Amino acid sequence: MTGIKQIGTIIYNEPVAQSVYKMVVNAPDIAKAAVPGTFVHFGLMQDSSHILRRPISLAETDIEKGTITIIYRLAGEGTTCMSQLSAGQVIDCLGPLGRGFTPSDKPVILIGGGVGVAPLLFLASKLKKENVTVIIGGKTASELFWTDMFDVQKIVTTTDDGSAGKKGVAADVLAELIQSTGAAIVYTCGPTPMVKKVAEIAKACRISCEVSLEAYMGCGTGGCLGCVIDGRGGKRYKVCHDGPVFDAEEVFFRA
Amino acid sequence: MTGIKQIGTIIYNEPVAQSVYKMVVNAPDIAKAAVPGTFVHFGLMQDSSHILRRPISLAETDIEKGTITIIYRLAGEGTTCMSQLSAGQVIDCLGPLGRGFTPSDKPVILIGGGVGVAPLLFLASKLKKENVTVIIGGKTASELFWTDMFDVQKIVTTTDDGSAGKKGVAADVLAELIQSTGAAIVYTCGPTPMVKKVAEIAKACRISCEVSLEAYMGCGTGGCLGCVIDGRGGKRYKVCHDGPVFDAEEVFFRA
Amino acid sequence: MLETVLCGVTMKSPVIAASGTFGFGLEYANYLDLNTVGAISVKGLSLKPRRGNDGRRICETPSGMLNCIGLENPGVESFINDILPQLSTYDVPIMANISGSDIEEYGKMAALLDIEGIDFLEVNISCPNVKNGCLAFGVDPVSAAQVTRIVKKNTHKPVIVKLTPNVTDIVSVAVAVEAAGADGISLINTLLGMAIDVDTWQPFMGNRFGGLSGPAVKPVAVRMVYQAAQAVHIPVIGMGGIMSGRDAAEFMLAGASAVSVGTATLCSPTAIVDITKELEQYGQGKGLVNIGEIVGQCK
Amino acid sequence: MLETVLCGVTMKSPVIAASGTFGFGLEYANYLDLNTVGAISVKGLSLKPRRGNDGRRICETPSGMLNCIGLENPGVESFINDILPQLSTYDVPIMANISGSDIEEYGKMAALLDIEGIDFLEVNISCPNVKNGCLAFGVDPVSAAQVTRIVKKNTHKPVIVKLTPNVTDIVSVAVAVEAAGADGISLINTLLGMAIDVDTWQPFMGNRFGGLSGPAVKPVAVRMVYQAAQAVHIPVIGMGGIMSGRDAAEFMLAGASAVSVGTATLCSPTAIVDITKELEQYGQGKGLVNIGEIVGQCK
Ligand SMILES: Cc1cc2nc3c(=O)[nH]c(=O)nc-3n(C[C@H](O)[C@H](O)[C@H](O)COP(=O)(O)OP(=O)(O)OC[C@H]3O[C@@H](n4cnc5c(N)ncnc54)[C@H](O)[C@@H]3O)c2cc1C
Ligand SMILES: Cc1cc2nc3c(=O)[nH]c(=O)nc-3n(C[C@H](O)[C@H](O)[C@H](O)COP(=O)(O)OP(=O)(O)OC[C@H]3O[C@@H](n4cnc5c(N)ncnc54)[C@H](O)[C@@H]3O)c2cc1C
Ligand SMILES: Cc1cc2nc3c(=O)[nH]c(=O)nc-3n(C[C@H](O)[C@H](O)[C@H](O)COP(=O)(O)O)c2cc1C
Ligand SMILES: Cc1cc2nc3c(=O)[nH]c(=O)nc-3n(C[C@H](O)[C@H](O)[C@H](O)COP(=O)(O)O)c2cc1C
Ligand code: FES
Ligand code: FES
Repeated sequence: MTGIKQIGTIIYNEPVAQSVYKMVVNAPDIAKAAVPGTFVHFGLMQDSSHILRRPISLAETDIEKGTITIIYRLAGEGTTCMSQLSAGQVIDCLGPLGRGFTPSDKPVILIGGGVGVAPLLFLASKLKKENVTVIIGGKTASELFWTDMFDVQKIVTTTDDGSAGKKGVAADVLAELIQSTGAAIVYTCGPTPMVKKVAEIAKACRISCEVSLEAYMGCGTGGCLGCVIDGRGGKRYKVCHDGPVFDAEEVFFRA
Repeated sequence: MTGIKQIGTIIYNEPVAQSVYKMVVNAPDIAKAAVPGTFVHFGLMQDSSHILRRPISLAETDIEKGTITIIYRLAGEGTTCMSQLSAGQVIDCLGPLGRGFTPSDKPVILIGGGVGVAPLLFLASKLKKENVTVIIGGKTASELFWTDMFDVQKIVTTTDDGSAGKKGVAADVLAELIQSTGAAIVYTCGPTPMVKKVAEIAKACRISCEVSLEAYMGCGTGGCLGCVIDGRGGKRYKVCHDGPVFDAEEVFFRA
Repeated sequence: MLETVLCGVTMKSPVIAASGTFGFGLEYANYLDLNTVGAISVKGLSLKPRRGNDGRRICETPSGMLNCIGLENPGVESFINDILPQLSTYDVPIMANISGSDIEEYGKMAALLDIEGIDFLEVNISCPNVKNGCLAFGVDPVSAAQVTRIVKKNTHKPVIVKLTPNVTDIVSVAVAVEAAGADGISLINTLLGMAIDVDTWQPFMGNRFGGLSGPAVKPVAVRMVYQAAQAVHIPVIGMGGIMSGRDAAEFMLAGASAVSVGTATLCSPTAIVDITKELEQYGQGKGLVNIGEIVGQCK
Repeated sequence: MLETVLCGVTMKSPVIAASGTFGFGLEYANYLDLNTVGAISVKGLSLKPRRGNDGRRICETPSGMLNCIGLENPGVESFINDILPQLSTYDVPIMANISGSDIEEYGKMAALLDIEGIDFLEVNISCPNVKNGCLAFGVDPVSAAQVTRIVKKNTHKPVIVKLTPNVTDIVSVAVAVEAAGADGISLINTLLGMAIDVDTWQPFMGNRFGGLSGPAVKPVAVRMVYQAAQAVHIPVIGMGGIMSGRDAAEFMLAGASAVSVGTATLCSPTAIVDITKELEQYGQGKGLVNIGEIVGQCK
């Protein structure tokens, strides 16, 4: 998508969990244009030594209020900068960018780990509640704070240490849930090992899988080839422009 | 002087005139150590692309409240950065630095132009009111906002355009006032052409003159030789360490 | 105010989209009016298609960035057949930026691109991101001149040679390519750099090294433009860290007849038009009739 | 954790105060405990006293700065008589940083400084800020080797040769000075740069050009340290934009046995001890016994 550049006023910017922040920004044009899976490329206006933008998936939009919401993890200097902004300050937004998820009106499964759950929140809000099963995996109970944010039929959780939900990784419960829900498609976002495993299970179950990928980005608008990954048949894809959401077949099963 | 490094909380930071700001910072150790003519070297923590500090003279200190006050003009990116900070935010202070004015208990004249008036404010507050005559020059009436800030015997003002005070430049009224007040010393700070003229008049009147100079600075602590100027007899002086206040004889009449 | 004639080509402004950060221009058609851009230097082309480097290609550094794209491009033929026709619907001069892996390839590409729709050739002898690649040509005045000569022999277009800053003496390379017939020079390409992840102990860049660009390099770029402009009589295109109209003016004062904007487009897709407007305002503020009046005014 | 032996000299940490930004050390005695500094490289010395350049000597650039101090210093004799005795009251290794205007001067200075209280010679063949000055020696492997040989002949101290980044091929210079007997190399000195005031159309720097330092140059510095460390067998001292303990670690991973901190001291007078502490924390966090374990671990 062609993004819109807006200097948005921050309405809310507070931690929602250890090292994870939620930010709400007034950016009506972006809110209006956004679809689930697209992202906003944020400029760090306050510190000019950080010249590159930071891509963050949209977790929610409110067209009436004209706001967009993101949920982001403190990963380094840029996200730390962002976390230091207070309500009332402004942030440079460029979005929505990229190609989002293909919505379905059949039963679906959304499966995410870490901040990869963020775009799934937005997706869930656009799907029929009764069709959606969400699986969230975390290392430990405190990483499952997401569950309250979803308003869907069913949420299944897993933790590596068994401190909440089922002990294990999210993908462990996938095959069973595909069968029991009769899901037609799996949408996934999270750490690479996880999403690869999810894609393999979906493939084994012969249903489609859309995966949201990350890449270190420059422009975010398709001009610099900084974010390129390998696709099927020797193709190169720009994550910012051809993705971040891809059909798993295109990017993981390239033979 | 050996400066103290303190991250100070900003208490007040508002414009006092067109493009001129007053900032009050909580920095008790610096306030305690400061003498008139010394300066604080401010680090711009919020924007890490600005790696050098900015030197600003102390305009006032309040040892009881633990505060320091500066008055600064928006000259470029650094001072603009400073002006965008709000009360409650912090600023990196290193000071007091340099050698200040030599106080006198005889009648004296303080003569300044532009933001050069700032250190004279601090000096005036440490002298006997009845001994002090202040001369302030500006281009036009709006540059004479300083007069309210002084609590001294006598203030004389001049403007280039005659819109307030006497028409002309500050130095025009100096010789007469030296005579009428019987001043033993002239303290001056302001644009170079002005302070040079002041020094010449003081010399002609055979009284001493202390001048506060500016130089583009690196360290502010005497380590880099970035701020060096010529002194009498081929000497080189560091403005940050040997100054910023010099005996005019040392720096202007070098033959 | 901004109209500029560069090597005989009339441009609406001296602000050019640098190669590699503006795609083929078309990627930005929805963000700005391509017809208002001074000229577009397209993504670096090679004779055959190139996949570019694997691994991480972009890394932020203080006030700058490293890239090791590695000249990913569809090759000259696909450019001519698939992309150029679309570009030609716009009224903007096109600079074909070319990189060869040997001297002959430069000649072949120049010949293939000696066609309508191309207004300049920009000869990249300075890409630091490809192995046994073109950087080698740019660091040696003799081979730089050889490349220049073969390109000149194979084209009727004005030839701009793009120089690398990774040299001891920029003047000797500038003078050599001028003597070999270059119609202009552009500089700087990126400075060779590296960043290491202190947690993983691995280089950040997939290709280990990358090219440094952005505001961080501006002082080096201004110095080299100044030195080169003093030494040659052909026009100089200046670039390296231009983020504002005042930055553009700085390069022109140093002696650049035109400027290119690279990294700034990554910061904002509309950077080129923003910078163009600011440069116009700067010129107006200084009471200029044409911005060209400031070229080389810093002595 | 931090103890480091460099060319046979034991230092409490590998973090050295770079030449030119720490005065003669004494200027900082009230800000930090000089006894905790790895070593002090004093302000660059010349045979005769030098007044340095006139005009503006310092200018900020994006994440960096230009300087053209021009080697202002009291000369070797005054250093030995007036300054060294004070420095010797501290328990910190001293590096005498020397610049000659011809090869003979380097030899003379080395001989004069072959005295107690001096622990290393750092031979500056790379200062960009003096006319017909020492930069010329540093850009050419042959003259760099000549300077190295004459210094070695006149001293018993370990000789560190300080290289300039303003070269096409850092490896050839590094290898040449190693072959000529250098006991170590340090790099980088500053990158030659320029800034122009777009309002006055004049260069900002009194000397027109200046040397670029600070975080902006770090990627170039890390790359050169990496290249040089791969090529020589003598210790490398890395510097250029180190502002934190993690930056210091980055240079050590690239192959530096020790690091120098320059510009950071201008940002904060206690930078060296702050960086030293952070480096110690980094080492502890990585479970190291001695920080030296990371040297060259980025392959
Ligand atoms: C399409 C897309 C959507 C994303 N959505 C989210 C989200 O909803 N919530 C969230 O917390 N994070 C998200 N990310 C990741 C986020 O962009 C990075 O965590 C952030 O840019 C790190 O910036 P930093 O300066 O804090 O970290 P840095 O210090 O720059 O780097 C820290 C780590 O973050 C990674 N990183 C840094 N910059 C980028 C970048 N531009 N692209 C990808 N990875 C990067 C680096 O690989 C590094 O390991 C998304 C990334 C992409 C590409
Ligand atoms: C001892 C001393 C005391 C000072 N006291 C005051 C004061 O009380 N109030 C006040 O408004 N200003 C004062 N100044 C000047 C002030 O330091 C500069 O205006 C300020 O640093 C400009 O920073 P900038 O980034 O906004 O401007 P820049 O964009 O960096 O430069 C704008 C202009 O300011 C000058 N300048 C920039 N940095 C410095 C510097 N480090 N030293 C000197 N000049 C500089 C430049 O020459 C330039 O012309 C003082 C300077 C010195 C040396
Ligand atoms: C991502 C990226 C890709 C680049 N690709 C090319 C290229 O293909 N050909 C070329 O001549 N220069 C290329 N460059 C160099 C730029 O055109 C320009 O010379 C350099 O980045 C300095 O300018 P800047 O600081 O404005 O970016 C590239 C630069 C970047 C950042
Ligand atoms: C103000 C200043 C003065 C310098 N003087 C010298 C010098 O006299 N001799 C020398 O070898 N290097 C000198 N340098 C270079 C530094 O020692 C160092 O090599 C360079 O600045 C890169 O490191 P940094 O980025 O940490 O500053 C000087 C640097 C600066 C900023
Ligand atoms: S980030 Fe520039 S092409 Fe994707
Ligand atoms: S500013 Fe460094 S010596 Fe004065």
